[in-house]
Amino acid sequence: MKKTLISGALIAGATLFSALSPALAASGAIKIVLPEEADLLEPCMATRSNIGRIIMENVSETLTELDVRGKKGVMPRLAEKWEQNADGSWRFHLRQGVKFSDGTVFDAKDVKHSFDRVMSDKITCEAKRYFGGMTITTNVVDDNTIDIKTQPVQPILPLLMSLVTIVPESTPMQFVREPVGTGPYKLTNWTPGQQIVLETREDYWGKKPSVTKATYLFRADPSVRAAMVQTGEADLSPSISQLDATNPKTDFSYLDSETVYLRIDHNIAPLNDVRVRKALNLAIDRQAFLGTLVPEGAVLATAIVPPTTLGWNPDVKQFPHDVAAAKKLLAEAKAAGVPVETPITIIARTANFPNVTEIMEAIQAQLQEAGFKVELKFVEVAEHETYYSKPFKEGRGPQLVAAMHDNSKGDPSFSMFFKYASKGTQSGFSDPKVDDLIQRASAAVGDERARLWSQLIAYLHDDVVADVLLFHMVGFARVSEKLDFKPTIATNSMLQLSEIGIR
Amino acid sequence: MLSFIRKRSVASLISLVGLIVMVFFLSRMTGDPASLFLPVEASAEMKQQFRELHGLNDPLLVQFGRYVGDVVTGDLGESYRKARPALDVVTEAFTWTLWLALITMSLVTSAAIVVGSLAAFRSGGFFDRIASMLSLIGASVPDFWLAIVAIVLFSVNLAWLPTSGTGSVLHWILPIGVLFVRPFGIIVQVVRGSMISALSSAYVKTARAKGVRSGPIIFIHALRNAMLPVITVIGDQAASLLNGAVVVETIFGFPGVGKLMIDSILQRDFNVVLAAILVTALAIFLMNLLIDLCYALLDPRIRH
Amino acid sequence: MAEHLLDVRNLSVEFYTASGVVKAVRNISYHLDRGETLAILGESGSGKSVSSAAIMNLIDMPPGRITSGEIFLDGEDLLTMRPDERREVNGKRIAMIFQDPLSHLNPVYTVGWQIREAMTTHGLPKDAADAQAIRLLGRVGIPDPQAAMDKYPHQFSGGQRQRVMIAMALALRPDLLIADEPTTALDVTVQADVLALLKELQREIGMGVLIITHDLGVVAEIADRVVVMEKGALVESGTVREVYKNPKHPYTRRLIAAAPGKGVMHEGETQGEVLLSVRDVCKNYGAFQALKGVSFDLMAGQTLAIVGESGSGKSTLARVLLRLDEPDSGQAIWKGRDLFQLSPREIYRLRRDLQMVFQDPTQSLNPRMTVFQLVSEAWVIHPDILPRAKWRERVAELLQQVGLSPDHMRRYPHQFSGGQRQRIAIARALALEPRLIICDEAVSALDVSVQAQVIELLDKLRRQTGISFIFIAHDLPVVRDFADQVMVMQKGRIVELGGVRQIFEAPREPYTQALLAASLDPDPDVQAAHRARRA
Amino acid sequence: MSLSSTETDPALREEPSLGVRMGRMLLADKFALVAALFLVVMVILALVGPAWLGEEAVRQNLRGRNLAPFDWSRGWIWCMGADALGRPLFARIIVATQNTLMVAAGAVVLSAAIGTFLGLMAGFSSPRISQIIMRLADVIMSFPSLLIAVIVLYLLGSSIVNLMVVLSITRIPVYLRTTRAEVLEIRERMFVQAARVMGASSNRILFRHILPIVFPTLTTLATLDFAYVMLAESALSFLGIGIQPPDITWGLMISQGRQYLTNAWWLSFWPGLAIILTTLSLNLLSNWLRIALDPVQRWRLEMKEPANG
Repeated sequence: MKKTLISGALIAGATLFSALSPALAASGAIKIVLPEEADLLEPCMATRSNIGRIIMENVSETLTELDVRGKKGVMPRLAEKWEQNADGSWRFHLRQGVKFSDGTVFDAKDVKHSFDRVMSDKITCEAKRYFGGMTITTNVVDDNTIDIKTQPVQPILPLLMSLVTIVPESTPMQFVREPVGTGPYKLTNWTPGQQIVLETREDYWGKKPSVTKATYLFRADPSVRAAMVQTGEADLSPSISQLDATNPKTDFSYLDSETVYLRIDHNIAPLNDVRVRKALNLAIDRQAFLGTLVPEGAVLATAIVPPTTLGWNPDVKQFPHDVAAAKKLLAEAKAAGVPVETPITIIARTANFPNVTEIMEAIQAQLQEAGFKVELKFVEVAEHETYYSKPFKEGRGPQLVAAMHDNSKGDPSFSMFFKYASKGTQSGFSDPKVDDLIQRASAAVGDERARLWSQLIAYLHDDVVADVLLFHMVGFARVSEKLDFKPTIATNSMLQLSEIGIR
Repeated sequence: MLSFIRKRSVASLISLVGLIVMVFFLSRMTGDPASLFLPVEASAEMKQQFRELHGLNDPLLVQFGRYVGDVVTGDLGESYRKARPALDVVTEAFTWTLWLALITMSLVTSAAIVVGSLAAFRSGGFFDRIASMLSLIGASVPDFWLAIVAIVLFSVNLAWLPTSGTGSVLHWILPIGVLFVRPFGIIVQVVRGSMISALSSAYVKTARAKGVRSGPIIFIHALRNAMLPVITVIGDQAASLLNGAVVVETIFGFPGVGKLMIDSILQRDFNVVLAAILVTALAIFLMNLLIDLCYALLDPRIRH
Repeated sequence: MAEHLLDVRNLSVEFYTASGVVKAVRNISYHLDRGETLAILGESGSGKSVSSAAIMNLIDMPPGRITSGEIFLDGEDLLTMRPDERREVNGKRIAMIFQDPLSHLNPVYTVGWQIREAMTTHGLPKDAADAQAIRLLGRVGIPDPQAAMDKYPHQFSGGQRQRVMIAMALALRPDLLIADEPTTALDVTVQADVLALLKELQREIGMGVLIITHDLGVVAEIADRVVVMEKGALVESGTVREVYKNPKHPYTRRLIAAAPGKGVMHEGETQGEVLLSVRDVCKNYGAFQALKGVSFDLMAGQTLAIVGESGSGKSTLARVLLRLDEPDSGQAIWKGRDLFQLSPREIYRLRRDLQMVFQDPTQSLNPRMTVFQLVSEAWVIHPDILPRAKWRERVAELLQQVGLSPDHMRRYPHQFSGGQRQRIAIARALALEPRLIICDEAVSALDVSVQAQVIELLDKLRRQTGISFIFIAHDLPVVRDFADQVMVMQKGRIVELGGVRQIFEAPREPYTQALLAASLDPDPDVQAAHRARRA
Repeated sequence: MSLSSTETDPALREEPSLGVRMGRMLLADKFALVAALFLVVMVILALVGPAWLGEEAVRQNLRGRNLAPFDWSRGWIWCMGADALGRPLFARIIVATQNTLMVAAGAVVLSAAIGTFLGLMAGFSSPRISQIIMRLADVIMSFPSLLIAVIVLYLLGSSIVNLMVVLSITRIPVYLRTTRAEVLEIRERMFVQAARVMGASSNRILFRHILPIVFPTLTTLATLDFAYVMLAESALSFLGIGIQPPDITWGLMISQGRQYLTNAWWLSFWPGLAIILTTLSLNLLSNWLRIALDPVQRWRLEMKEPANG
């Protein structure tokens, strides 16, 4: 890879002046084909993947940025540096000389306004969900300094700041369709249903990217997306089907931060019995899926967050495939009076992820082999939501909800509360120890934080047997040979054009 | 004629109102747009706030009253997801669909009439057998299957045509080609059947007694008489195209109203669904009116 | 041997049908010269139209096939010509007019267009053809020919349509005109005019005319010679007088004997009990007044014939009396009650007394029901008439009464001939044991020989059972041997009402006289006398 | 009337019973004959398929996924290859026959029954009721079928029966309009007048006299609709709101095999072929039926000697 990079630079360099200066790499326009059109280009909705992939850090920037390529953690973006004040609030020192694409100068009042907008009840910004249960006060110290105070104290506020896009103060308290930001690109054309075009800005504060113009196209069908890159109608498709990823020169797999699992509803017998939950885990032959229905590069999951996340616990080992042990546990449970004969329903969403039907059918077969009575039910997105989130229906039977969870933010706090705390909307159980660990970990910093998350992950997996964790999925991207780009775990939610090189 | 149009308009208006009422209430029984607009992790307060903002917390009848009030003033509401007037979203998409339907139906109609007529002229003959067989197969091939095979063949392997999207004339060829197949198969069958009976009618005998050649007998004497049932079927087929060629639009990334409709239905973007239905229903009504005018144009007995 | 204009020699034609190959025409020969009129006389199924279809190349092959023979036109064999040569003959040298001009004219083109096409097809320039078409329309007696050019067939009356057909056929002054039942669907007065026109034009152009008909009257009126066909074979030929006065073949004799209007007339007594008393019945369809105050009495056991041409209101009267249509005003007293005031429940009971036999038995019998079902349906609807166990017996009885075999019970209508079907319809009407049967053109669609039989049957039933009849017809001779009273109608009014003898022997009203004069007599001598009187 | 008297009637012997005639006419049309045989086989498979191959059809084998067809070494059941879970396609197609035909036949019968009934009403009753029914038809016609699908499947849950309901609702107007048009024409016919003169009730006229005449047209329409319904069901599966696993239909199999179109064409090819062949057979049969029931055209099938061409 490195070799091709250099030779690419060589060729590009030869056509220009110098073979050595990276600043003189080729530049030009590219086309990117995405599965789903952005229905809005609202900065405060940029945490939604179909919007974020286009505008996040391209048009709208954030104060901080998470390094997903290296291990540098939270890095400065619009904030140059930050520190925690004595009262627990955070002070951000803003970059100077930054201009919005409408020409106005970026300062602390814009940050305040951006925050107000996110938290406003006049619009429903998605970014607000990361600040659930917090009260936030922003205090403009001077043009380039702002204090942000949260109640309770938020140790990972700098990380959270990578989710809040900054808009100019003049932005109205309603959804906008033409985002104004400080990023390297500005929106120059949006023909709904057809294309979105971003072009570089002359007055961008940072390094000039090599991609001068990016045209986004939208095709729902994965094989069409793959074909488009192959025929040259597009240069990059961040997600194609595993089946189409046959050309090693252009097709790359990448861990895409999506974790597939079966959420267990602990409230209903027989799933309230830990032996049954263990048996479920033991009955599934996860390894058999790899390279067949699930791509080779996928990782067997032991936690709901991917391995790149803080506090991920390498000591937790996934359940082996052991039908005999599963049967034995079931027999024990049955002997103890647990109604293991009750049919369990797996509820899955159609087209949730590639091969979802086949994978669920295979899991159903494997569970049946271990002696479970399992039914399978596929529903569309709206109906799936009613099974997945609280309030759960009264009088329901035992259910396993197949779902996919995405956390590319590097910290488990974006997942753990929702999925496992007693009050979490997708939590299938209530355990005081889990609640306590989540609360303490969320408030902790540094190694302590990592330790507590690790502890929680192990406890959930080994003792509670909270759910049936399956895979950390991989995605496939097709990148035209003229581009220098390698997808990362964040590619699903963010696609920084400035990271794309042209050969 | 004018009173006929007026009568039809009133009848259609009644249907339209019925349609809107049904769609309004039925669609609102199928789930909550808030939980689809917001991520699963969103708090109950956020969902509540979303519903509040869009008036979804009010009783259904109040919501309906407000909707009717808005519609009367020409406001079809705003798309929840796109933060744009629903009508704009729909008309944008509908323009594409309209062109697609128009071009496809013109091609289908002319091709089907020629093939169907020739098949009817020598019914039971070699051409008839081949044409019938091919049109039947065409009518029973799943369109998404055809679409993907066409892309693989014409775009990837032969590189003659772009895979999908819009932009040039070439972009239209594959979607139209795929949409062409099924209505063609059906209309050929109808033309053939209708022409067989027209060709065995008494006035064709008269024409033959006059020494008129086969060409004019088929395409002048018989065809115009045979067109009435054909037009009905053309109308039905065009209506289903106007309602959106969902599958083809999805695969070819064609920004038509079918894709918009299915997306809005799945996302419970009610205002867009209602606007889309309103616009397509209106279009279908106009088309039916046009078809009735065509009847009158073709058949003087209806005119008088 | 001098060459004839048309010479058909040993022609045989077959058709493939459900029950195998039917030899439609077997080895027939005839010829025709310029200026001459030859009639082919035959009843339905005789094959009389097949040879003309062969001449015009109108036989669909398959199912048809010409198995042998030659057809010479001026010495050239039409059957061995190349298709394009053959097409040149049609319309230019041979032209044809048909029985039903409405269906034979293309409904969606103007008549001007259609007449013009007959000429432009054979190379005439468009404007010349137009001028000629207007002249022709004028010649055949269409008022305002210029405006008529832009009208569509449905905008003309039946007689005018046939005139248009004639204009179209004669556009290129053909050598031979084939007329297939040209006047069958027309009113009698119109029929006479059209035949007169044909004759006139024949003289003018000098063409040979081949007329195909089932009507001896038409033959007597127009033809010089006649050939008689039965079941595909030519059984007799000769001059019209010869054949009429001295028929050799038994079939010809039967045909001549069956011609209506030669039996004994009823005396037309007017005494007796009044069964139905109709007073001032009016009926409008929109602006059109179908009935303008009709009043008459019907005696029990008698037959009232209502005669009128199309548009006279005779069928409307029948429908109103049966409450299939509601009258606008008037009374019809039946057993002391006004028919028009009866409730639906009472109408249901009335149906038992008042029955109807329709014009076309092919259409009035449900094609998907067996004869047994058709006849016994009456008892399904009126269950109190007869217990189910006796249905079979009674159906058999009724079938015998109308001259059918009880074995026919399990057959479907299409397996019967037209006359047999009308007998089934009569049996069905009788099943309810009615007191009055209204026959709406009940014999018009039947062959002459069959007409006579059906009328005979009705008369027999009347004598045996005392049922009264209202017998509707468009032609006077048909009712002559059957009616007691005759009522002549025109444009919704009664023109004349009287005993049958009075109407036929001493008609008072000019319209009645005109109707009688227009009726064609099968005797060529009588008909010649008629013609002389008209001229 | 005794049977023997029937046999002695010569005219009756000339015209054999309807069944025999239909049989003969079927033999005369080779295409229709093959089509009829194919459909009979399909119906038999639909009846016995699940019992016969039900187990084989669900036995998974992840190691043998997407096995290519015509590999005879593994046994006849693998002749069409295997799907993405290594299940034999041959067995799955046969097992899916039942659901497929049930959904299609159910939807067609349901829509035909309701549509015909409403059409009879609209054609025969008062203008007011007729207007109401026709407006209802308009509403259904402009109601996007996908929305109906989502509403019904959301409110009633996804099942084969509900899918039948969805597909049939969308097809009702076709039958309704056709029936009404025919009724308007037939009610003016003489034999209907004749029945009225006899005092027959409206119900009797409608169901005993008019319906049997409309029936052949409806049969033709229904056969053609069969194909439409199968494809519509497939399209619904493609959009994720149709039949869902573990139930299987041909339509679902095609839509599942779609993504393998370039690597393993057989996944969607065989079920596609099954749909095409069934449709084709139905069409051929309905063309034949139309001719067989039409006295004007019937000679084509009853010719003793075959004509040229």
